[in-house]
Amino acid sequence: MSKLNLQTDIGRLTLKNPVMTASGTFGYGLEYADFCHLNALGGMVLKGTTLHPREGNPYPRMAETPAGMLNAVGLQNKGVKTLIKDLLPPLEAHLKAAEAADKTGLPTRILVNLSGSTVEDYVEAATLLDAAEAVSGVELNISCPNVKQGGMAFGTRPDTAAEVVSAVRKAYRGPLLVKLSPNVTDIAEMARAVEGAGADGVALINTLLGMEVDIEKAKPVLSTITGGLSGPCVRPVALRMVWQVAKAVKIPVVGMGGIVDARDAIAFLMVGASAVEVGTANFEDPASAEKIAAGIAAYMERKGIADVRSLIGVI
Amino acid sequence: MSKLNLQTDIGRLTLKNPVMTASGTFGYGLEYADFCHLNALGGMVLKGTTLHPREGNPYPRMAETPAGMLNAVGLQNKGVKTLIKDLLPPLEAHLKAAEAADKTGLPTRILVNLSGSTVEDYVEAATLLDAAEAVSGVELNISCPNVKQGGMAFGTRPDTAAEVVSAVRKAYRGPLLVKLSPNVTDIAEMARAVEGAGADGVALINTLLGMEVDIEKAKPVLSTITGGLSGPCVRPVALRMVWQVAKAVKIPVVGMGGIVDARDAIAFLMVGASAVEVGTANFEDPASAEKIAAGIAAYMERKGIADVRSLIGVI
Amino acid sequence: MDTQTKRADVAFTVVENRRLHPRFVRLTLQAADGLQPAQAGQFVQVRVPSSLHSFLRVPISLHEIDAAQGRIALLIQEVGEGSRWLSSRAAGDRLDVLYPLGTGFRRPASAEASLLLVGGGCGMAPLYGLLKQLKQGPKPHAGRIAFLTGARTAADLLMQDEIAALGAEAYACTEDGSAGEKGLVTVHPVLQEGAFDQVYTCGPTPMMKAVAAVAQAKRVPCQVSLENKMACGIGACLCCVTPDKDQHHRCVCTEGPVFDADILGW
Amino acid sequence: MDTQTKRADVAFTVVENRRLHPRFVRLTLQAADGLQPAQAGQFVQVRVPSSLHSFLRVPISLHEIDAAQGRIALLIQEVGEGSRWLSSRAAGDRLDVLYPLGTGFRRPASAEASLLLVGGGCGMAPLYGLLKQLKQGPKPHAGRIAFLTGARTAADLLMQDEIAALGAEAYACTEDGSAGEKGLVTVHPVLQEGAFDQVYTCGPTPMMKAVAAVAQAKRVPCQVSLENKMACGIGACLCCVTPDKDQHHRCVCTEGPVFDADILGW
Repeated sequence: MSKLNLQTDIGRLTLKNPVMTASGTFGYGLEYADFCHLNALGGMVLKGTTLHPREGNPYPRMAETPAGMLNAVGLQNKGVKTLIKDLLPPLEAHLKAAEAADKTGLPTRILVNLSGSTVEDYVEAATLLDAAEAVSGVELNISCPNVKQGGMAFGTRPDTAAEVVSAVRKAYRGPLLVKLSPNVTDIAEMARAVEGAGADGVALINTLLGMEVDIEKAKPVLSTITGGLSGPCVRPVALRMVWQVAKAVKIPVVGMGGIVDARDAIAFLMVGASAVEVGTANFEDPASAEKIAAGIAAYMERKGIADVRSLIGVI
Repeated sequence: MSKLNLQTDIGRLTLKNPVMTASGTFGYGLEYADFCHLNALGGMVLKGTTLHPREGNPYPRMAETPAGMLNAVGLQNKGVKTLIKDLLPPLEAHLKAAEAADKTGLPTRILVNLSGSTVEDYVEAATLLDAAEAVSGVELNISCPNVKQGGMAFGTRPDTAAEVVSAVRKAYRGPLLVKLSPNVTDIAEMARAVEGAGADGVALINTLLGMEVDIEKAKPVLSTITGGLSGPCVRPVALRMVWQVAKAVKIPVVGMGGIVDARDAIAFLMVGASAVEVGTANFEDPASAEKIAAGIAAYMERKGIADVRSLIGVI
Repeated sequence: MDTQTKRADVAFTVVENRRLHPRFVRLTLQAADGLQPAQAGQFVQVRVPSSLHSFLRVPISLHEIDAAQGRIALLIQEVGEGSRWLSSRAAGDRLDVLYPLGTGFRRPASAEASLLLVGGGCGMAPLYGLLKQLKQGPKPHAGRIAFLTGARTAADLLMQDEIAALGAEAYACTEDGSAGEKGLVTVHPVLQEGAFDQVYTCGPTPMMKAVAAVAQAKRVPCQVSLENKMACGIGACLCCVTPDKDQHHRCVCTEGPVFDADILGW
Repeated sequence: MDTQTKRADVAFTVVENRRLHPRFVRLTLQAADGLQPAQAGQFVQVRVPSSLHSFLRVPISLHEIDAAQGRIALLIQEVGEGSRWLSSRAAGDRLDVLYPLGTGFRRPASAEASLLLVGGGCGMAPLYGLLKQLKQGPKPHAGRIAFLTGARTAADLLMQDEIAALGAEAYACTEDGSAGEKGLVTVHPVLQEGAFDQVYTCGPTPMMKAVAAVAQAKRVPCQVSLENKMACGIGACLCCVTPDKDQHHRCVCTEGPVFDADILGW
């Protein structure tokens, strides 16, 4: 087929292709520049950022599990001010240079995953991001399982979720995604709550709360006892939740959870995701996201599908 | 070490060892007699049974997933009357004969997993089981994700869960376990609710609700679209939930979810399970449960642990 | 039940890996001791390493069975990861195999009966095993046996010489006409016009349904061997069921995989 | 950043698998082209098949580096599934390797400096690589180099002859006294009494801490190479952090694995 259209829309935000990288798995982007053509990505969601810098949780922060891993990083990050001042400019410059060279059309979108422990922190950081031109959108993290206050607390109750989203909505005018926790009874209800509060889209799933034990030491493996489960092991749960949410809300859905290849990504599009995020796979193959974008094009070519949008929500 | 004590208690019910087989993965027991010494098991929980026979869901009912599988059998079973009249006697006879030969101490306990779609059905079936001497206990299934009414409906709200448990408690006087759904925001709250309603113990986790897609056909793989996820992939979530529940209730906890070897089983004991159930592993190796019981003994031998009870809840 | 125990998790050693076709190899496996007898049409569950895509064993129908010598052969079609791993096993490798599982082909009541076997793809494996048991058992089948094979092209026809060598009439259909009749097996005269007392078929479901329909129209009993996806293979999980005429679910791994076509509601 | 790109996912071919010990093999890998230069103490992430227990790559420190020839060697200690799979690779097999990662050992400012290397277990791999780079570089190190190895028993001492052949003084400690001094490396006179300008150590954490403590007491700078569990190996996931003296988390896979001991808060 001559011309494939891989562009997709997350509300107001149009991506050159549906593949983004997931927050916490792609650092601040440039860490991957040696291994992956960053401008081959539809977008990248930068590491979970808070108003003030955080040192995160003690080591050990990671455990391998069947077809996945647990992490308990706890939002170690440099804070939103350093992000805007020192980290975004070189990334933007890198993308502009690469774009000038390859001409792949739309720019690769930079989104920031924003986390916090109080509504005030969320709002203050969102206000700073609102003024940051390099930022194409914010992914509001109300579901981090690895920080005490805030994080998941906001993400497991519709009322508290709606509260923080409405507050941030007033402070941030750009595309606002809300990342949902899978650790709930009814994720569709959560999605409707944040839709009602003004979110432009929802992104799911964040990690499942899990635990691993070292039976030789009779101790938990993680310093925090529990941590966030990600990787292929969670994909069936993620696919089900994206399918449920896509049927429950009118705003676009960004799907993620255990995507390792184009087949997985296409499955998420088919159950209703307008775009996907590649996460844990980046650790195993730093070029995963780029390969997945190419794999989606190859599938469309093989199937004679001209526009990727026609795959979205067919199930 | 000369003498190992593997006996453990689920409230009033003492098992010869902590390893049971999980409902839906071990049929009515005798299916495994060619491959596994049934009397080497602490107990077995027979296939999910309802008051009346059920044909279950259409094929396809199964999909392999990373480190696990989805199933949507939908409680196909012969009904409680046939179970008691035709299926229990040969199983009981087999166990008695094997026991007479090997003298492994306590009998292997036969538990029945009981499911229903109305409180009345649960109660009527429980009344019949109360009169069945071969049955050492009932595992109340209020969390089957694969049947429309009932099943999970009861299992995701504390009030409805408590309602069905209290009703069954009046009809069944023997050891009553309640099998909990992991598809909830707060599983500790569910556990406290059924404890308050008179359960002798809780068993968890049932399957996580999941989905798989065939991108060549652009269709869900399962006839029911969604199904129950089990296998090693869910183990970190199961371990976390057992740890949370064991801290939340005073009644004993039976742990399950992705156990494939003795290491996994011991991890569940350490986070607070008084016994474990081996499920999906039976499909891959029909002697799994027997091997796991032996593996726990080998671990105790190596570590100089005389009583398996001393492993329970050390974390 | 114990007294009549027949099935076991048998540790086999690979004695030969022979490639029959770009997509098919024949694995010959040797057990340490003799084996319980098995019927063609029965199957085994072979343990393969867990991968990102598969955790369960791979069900494979028995291709050849020499129980007394403790030897079996499996026809491996390279489809998924598990079968690709199996197709790369070499002499000396060990395989853990649940043997024998399910209900196989029923032999005709009369040794004089006229039989038609219709196979395609890896459906050839159990039918060839059936032919061998019919011809080489203590009382070999005396009646006519016709073996019709369907394939895409001549190069995909398997075991034609062995079939003839066993004294069966070998017929073929190819979709491109490069061998035998051109078209699907249902166009072949031997199926359309032949007079048989029993038909056995194994292959792609559409092919089996078409063959069963022809047989039914001619009032000839037809046994079909299903390949439903299964987990345990021993009747415990009930994932592999198929509906019968009364919409009752039959367990393919125990009541089947071989069924009389006329009881099925497919 | 692009202009100075140095790291890549390199497809290597195994050219030799040599067993050094019941638990150790040395894999020699050849790239199609030359490689970016790397420092001893840097590491690689090697892709292994996904299993039920592992999904990620295996981080392994560089043992020998010949960048110009596109050749590296890895010392594989058989601990988990991944390393067992690696130890069974044969000549001709392909390995996908992220190369080179992290920050390696810093060479002494002066070529006359007196150096002590203290290794144990697979900690021998990067230290031997460091010794080679010190001795075989364009301007070989002229000062004294002592190499102290700790092991459980004589049979566990690795590469003693190679170390001597490179012109270093080879010392050993064994817990059972079967070779060298009896006890842990910290009892050895060369560490306790020797006068050095720089200590380098790699091995079990307790050993490194003890060595660093002795060095610190003698006011000798000591570089240690950490082996924290990591996921990405390129500074993205922040799973592998270690606290420094100010309780800031340092990223082991980028700022390390080699650190000056006196900045660490371990």
